[in-house]
Amino acid sequence: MAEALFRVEALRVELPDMTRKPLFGPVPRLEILKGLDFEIPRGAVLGIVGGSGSGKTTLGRTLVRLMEPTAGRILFDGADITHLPDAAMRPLRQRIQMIFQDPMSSLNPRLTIGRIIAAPLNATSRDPRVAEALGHVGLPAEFVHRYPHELSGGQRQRIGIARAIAMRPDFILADEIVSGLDVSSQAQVLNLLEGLVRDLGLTLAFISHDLSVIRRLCDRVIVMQTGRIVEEAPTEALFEDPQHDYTRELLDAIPTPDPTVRW
Amino acid sequence: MSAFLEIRGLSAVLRGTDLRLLRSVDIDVPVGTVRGLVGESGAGKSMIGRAVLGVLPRAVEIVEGEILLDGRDLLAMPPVARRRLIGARTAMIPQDPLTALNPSRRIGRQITDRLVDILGWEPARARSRTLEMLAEVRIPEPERVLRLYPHELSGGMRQRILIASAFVAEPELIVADEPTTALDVTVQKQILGLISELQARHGTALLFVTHDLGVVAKICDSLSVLYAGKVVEDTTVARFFEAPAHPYSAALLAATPRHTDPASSLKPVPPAVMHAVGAEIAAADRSWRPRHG
Amino acid sequence: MARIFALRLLTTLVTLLGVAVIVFVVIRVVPGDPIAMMLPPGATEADIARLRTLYGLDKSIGGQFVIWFGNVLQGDFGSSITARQPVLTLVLGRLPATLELSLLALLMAVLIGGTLGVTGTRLRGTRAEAGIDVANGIGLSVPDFLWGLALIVLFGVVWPLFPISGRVSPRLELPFSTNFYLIESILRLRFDLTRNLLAHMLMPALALALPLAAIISQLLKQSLKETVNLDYAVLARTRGYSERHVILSEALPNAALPTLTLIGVQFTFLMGGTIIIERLFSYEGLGNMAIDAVITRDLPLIQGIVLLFALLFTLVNLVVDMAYVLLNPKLRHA
Amino acid sequence: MLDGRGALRRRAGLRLWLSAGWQAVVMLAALFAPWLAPHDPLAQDLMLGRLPPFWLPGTEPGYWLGTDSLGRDVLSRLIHGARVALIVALVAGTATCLIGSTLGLIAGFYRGWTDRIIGRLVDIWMAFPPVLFAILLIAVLGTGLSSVVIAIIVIDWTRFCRVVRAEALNQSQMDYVHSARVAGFSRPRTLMAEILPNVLPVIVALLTLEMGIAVIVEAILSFVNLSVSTDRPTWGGMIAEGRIAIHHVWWVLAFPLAALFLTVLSFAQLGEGLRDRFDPVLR
Repeated sequence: MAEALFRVEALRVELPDMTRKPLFGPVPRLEILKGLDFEIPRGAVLGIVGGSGSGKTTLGRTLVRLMEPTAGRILFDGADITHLPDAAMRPLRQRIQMIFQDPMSSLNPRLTIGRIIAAPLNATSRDPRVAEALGHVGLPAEFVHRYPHELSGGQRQRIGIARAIAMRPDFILADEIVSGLDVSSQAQVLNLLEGLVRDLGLTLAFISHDLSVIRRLCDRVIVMQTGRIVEEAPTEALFEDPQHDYTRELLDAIPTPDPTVRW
Repeated sequence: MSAFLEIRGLSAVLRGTDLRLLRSVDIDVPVGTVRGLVGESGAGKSMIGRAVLGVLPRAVEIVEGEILLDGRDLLAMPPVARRRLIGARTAMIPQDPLTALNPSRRIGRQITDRLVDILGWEPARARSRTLEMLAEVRIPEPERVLRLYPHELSGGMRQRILIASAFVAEPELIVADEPTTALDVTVQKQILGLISELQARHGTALLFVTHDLGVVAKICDSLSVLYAGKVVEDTTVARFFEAPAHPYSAALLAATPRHTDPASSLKPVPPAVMHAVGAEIAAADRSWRPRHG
Repeated sequence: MARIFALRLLTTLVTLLGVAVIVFVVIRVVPGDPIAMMLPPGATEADIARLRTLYGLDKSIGGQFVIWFGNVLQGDFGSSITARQPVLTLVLGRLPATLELSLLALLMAVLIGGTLGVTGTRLRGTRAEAGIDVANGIGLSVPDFLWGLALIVLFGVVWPLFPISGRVSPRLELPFSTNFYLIESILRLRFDLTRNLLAHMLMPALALALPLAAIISQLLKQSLKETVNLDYAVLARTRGYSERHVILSEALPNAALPTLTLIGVQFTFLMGGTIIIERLFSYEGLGNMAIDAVITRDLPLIQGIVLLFALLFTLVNLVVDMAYVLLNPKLRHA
Repeated sequence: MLDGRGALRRRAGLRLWLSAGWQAVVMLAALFAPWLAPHDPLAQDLMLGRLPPFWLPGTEPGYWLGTDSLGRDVLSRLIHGARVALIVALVAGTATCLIGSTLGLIAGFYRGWTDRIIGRLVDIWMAFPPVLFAILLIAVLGTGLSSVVIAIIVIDWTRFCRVVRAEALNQSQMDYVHSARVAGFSRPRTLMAEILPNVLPVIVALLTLEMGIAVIVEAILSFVNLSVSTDRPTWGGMIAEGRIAIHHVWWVLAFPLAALFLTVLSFAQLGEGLRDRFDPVLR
């Protein structure tokens, strides 16, 4: 088996708990991630699922180094990026991209779509790459002159995808990217993402609270509960034969659109 | 037997314009049954629920139609009488348990106040009935919970409080507006189970607003599918999931994720379907003349 | 909750220390020879010598600060050069007049602003609301100084309803034993004096109140309009409560909370405004005294007044912050 | 709703034009005062003292808005007074804005100890009554235009700092800032290219307000005779003279007061108008 694109070893994240800050002395710390080990193979689509408070969003933000781990190691393409300072991280940034949950908040409201997608690109390749990215997500090139608030929710999320793929990354983290969308937009965005992953050979980590979406998109699934991985398995196996109680509970709770299936 | 709630030809516009928000909506909710109201955002599903309860935003103006509660037209009643009737015989389970409880008042008062103020109960009776109801929604230590403030309870617990508060005065109709959208799936299952159980036990008519066809399949008896303020399909749950009649509702069902059958779910809505339903709306608008000119 | 209070008290002390340092720097260090600054017109050689020894100017800057700050902490602000009386006595003698004026203005601002905010919410979406918005806009952009002048022209000259100078008519016999004239006149049931005092205070208080009233009205309306659309307010309506009840009983207690914190800072602005407004209306309060002190270069007096204002401002903010904690159930139990 | 917004836009447009019109009048008066003023603003003539404005009986031709107790022409003094007002508005307003906004942006975006120091400094500043602080500074620095400008900067930078800090803090928690980091932007570039465009509308609104406030502060200082030297006519100085002889020459007070009202209101309206017109989110 080829070397994994991401390797995570004994990853821990703690945050200061400001609600219990004493008048003097150190702030007590809240453990968000309690020692995670997993790999993301090159070209894989990994699903990360869990309820609120499971730590899945923190895990995502730590992978793309928006948050600093307390302990453990993160290896990207063999290089240790666990505590890489911002300046040293910057050259790697274009290989590691992220799509955010709320496109309204993640697209700068006072920049045009063109500038949002082009900003991180260097001047020579800008225009063709922006047009190419918009083409990939099925939006017309005229959209470069629009502002985010002039688009629909589904269109905004496609701009989020275009911005990520314009960088030609190796890896994309998608954090709950369809949870704010209507079912029709959700289906459209997911199909788009599925096609792009296949065509561009991307490696994807897909964070979601919704197992039925994960089932469609992912090869492997990590189930998280209160900062720990309770189960990791290939998608098929996880759905056919869940091992952990919490996984079974999650599967049982999915309201399938079928009144004949007992709930 | 006629339905407890009957909506007949209800149309609404954006105040001061001809822009239609509801398009001749007809909906029945017979006693003891659950009617799902399904659609995507902007379809007007919450607006119908709010119209029934008399809490539409000011920008929405009802221009024609009837909302019959037990045979009496709410829209033809004087405002104060309508408010009293709605307050006495209906209840609402709102979407977001975080904003549905007043943060500066204790839980107990939030449930009992209206029993005393509006329904004229003795305070002691209101209190004992509330405790009974809290036990029915399986809240541990109900005596203690009455003295707490909302922020001291989890989201799931708050939603239980709101359910108890909805059922406490034995209303004949409850409007539930996306009551589990803000919750985790495991909590959602418990809460929906609870709503179903109480609805069946008390024989309440329930109008259940949701965007999730999965939820409809689990707790509704019949459903109305809305698009742009128009009911495009009105049918029973059994028939709908067997074979949806309208192309738009069929497309909606095909777009809904289904883990038991990943390959045939999450289908994008074909543009042809959107065009067809758009044309249907436009045709209906051409033949429509608002009553007040 | 005790933790929040302790933390807040600590920052207040740090602020007050910073205030002392800045007052010291502005008054004692920047002018070069502070004695020259302190000289009233017609000072003698003996005055200069007396002042030099009094302030220990032969010592280092740090040493001078320690001596000065030590005196200040003991309530010794020195003696006024022009009035030849202890600064503390002078300042405390004038404080009641300024407090009465500010509190009356605050009361007027809360009443006007609160009424407009609630009425605007009640009438949301109508022309009346648009009218309130325009009034708020003007109230927000025109400062107290201009309101004061406009009131003088309107109700002092064009349509002379109220006296335009002083705190009370000079010819009246005053039976008061404290300087809280207004409060004492009420307590002594001398309502003729109360009326006379109020007639003098009405215009300056209104000038101070209008900008704050506009801020309260705008913020309260904004937060009420958000609150009346929250689910709990909608629920109250479905339960048969009237719109009036929903606004006053359900929404107001929650919407008032953000307005309250704002009133704290804004009340200190209002008190700062008394300085020029008292001057404008020749009202015998601290502010009028402060301007006289600056013009006559009575440095010890200036110092005393600035420190007193700073103490009042920090106390107001402290009290408001603590009230916020007490009124907010989320923080009360923290 | 769409119609409502259109009406709002038209009304906002009208307000913007009216405000800009008054600003233009003030600016022209300031620039061309020597040519526009019918008389020498300092020329005293006790024979022509206390002349009322043109619509009242007992006027002298050529003295449109009357004269003060010393017989100086009110209109000419008003026109010349625009000079000090305009200089103070532009210089003090802009400088205050630059200093306060820079500190606010840094505090709100970088957080940490810089934020704590700046925040503490703002707290200390807020403990001083601004007018007293300004008067005290002038007393220490001596009168003159530059002292007035310095005093305004020193007392008012906190106004920008507080609001801009809060807005920058608010914006820096938005996902588009995280997204810029994922894209490999450096911190300063994120601040300038991503956050600043979103804070700018607030800064512009504050700047126009501050220009109005600066004019008022100068008028207050003139009123207590602690601004520029007395042989330079100012609106505040005229108001002080008018206040003393209010029952004889109320017009000496009323006209500069009206000018101040219009100036302050037009600056406030200008801010709102500019925002409605140039903010892409509102446009």
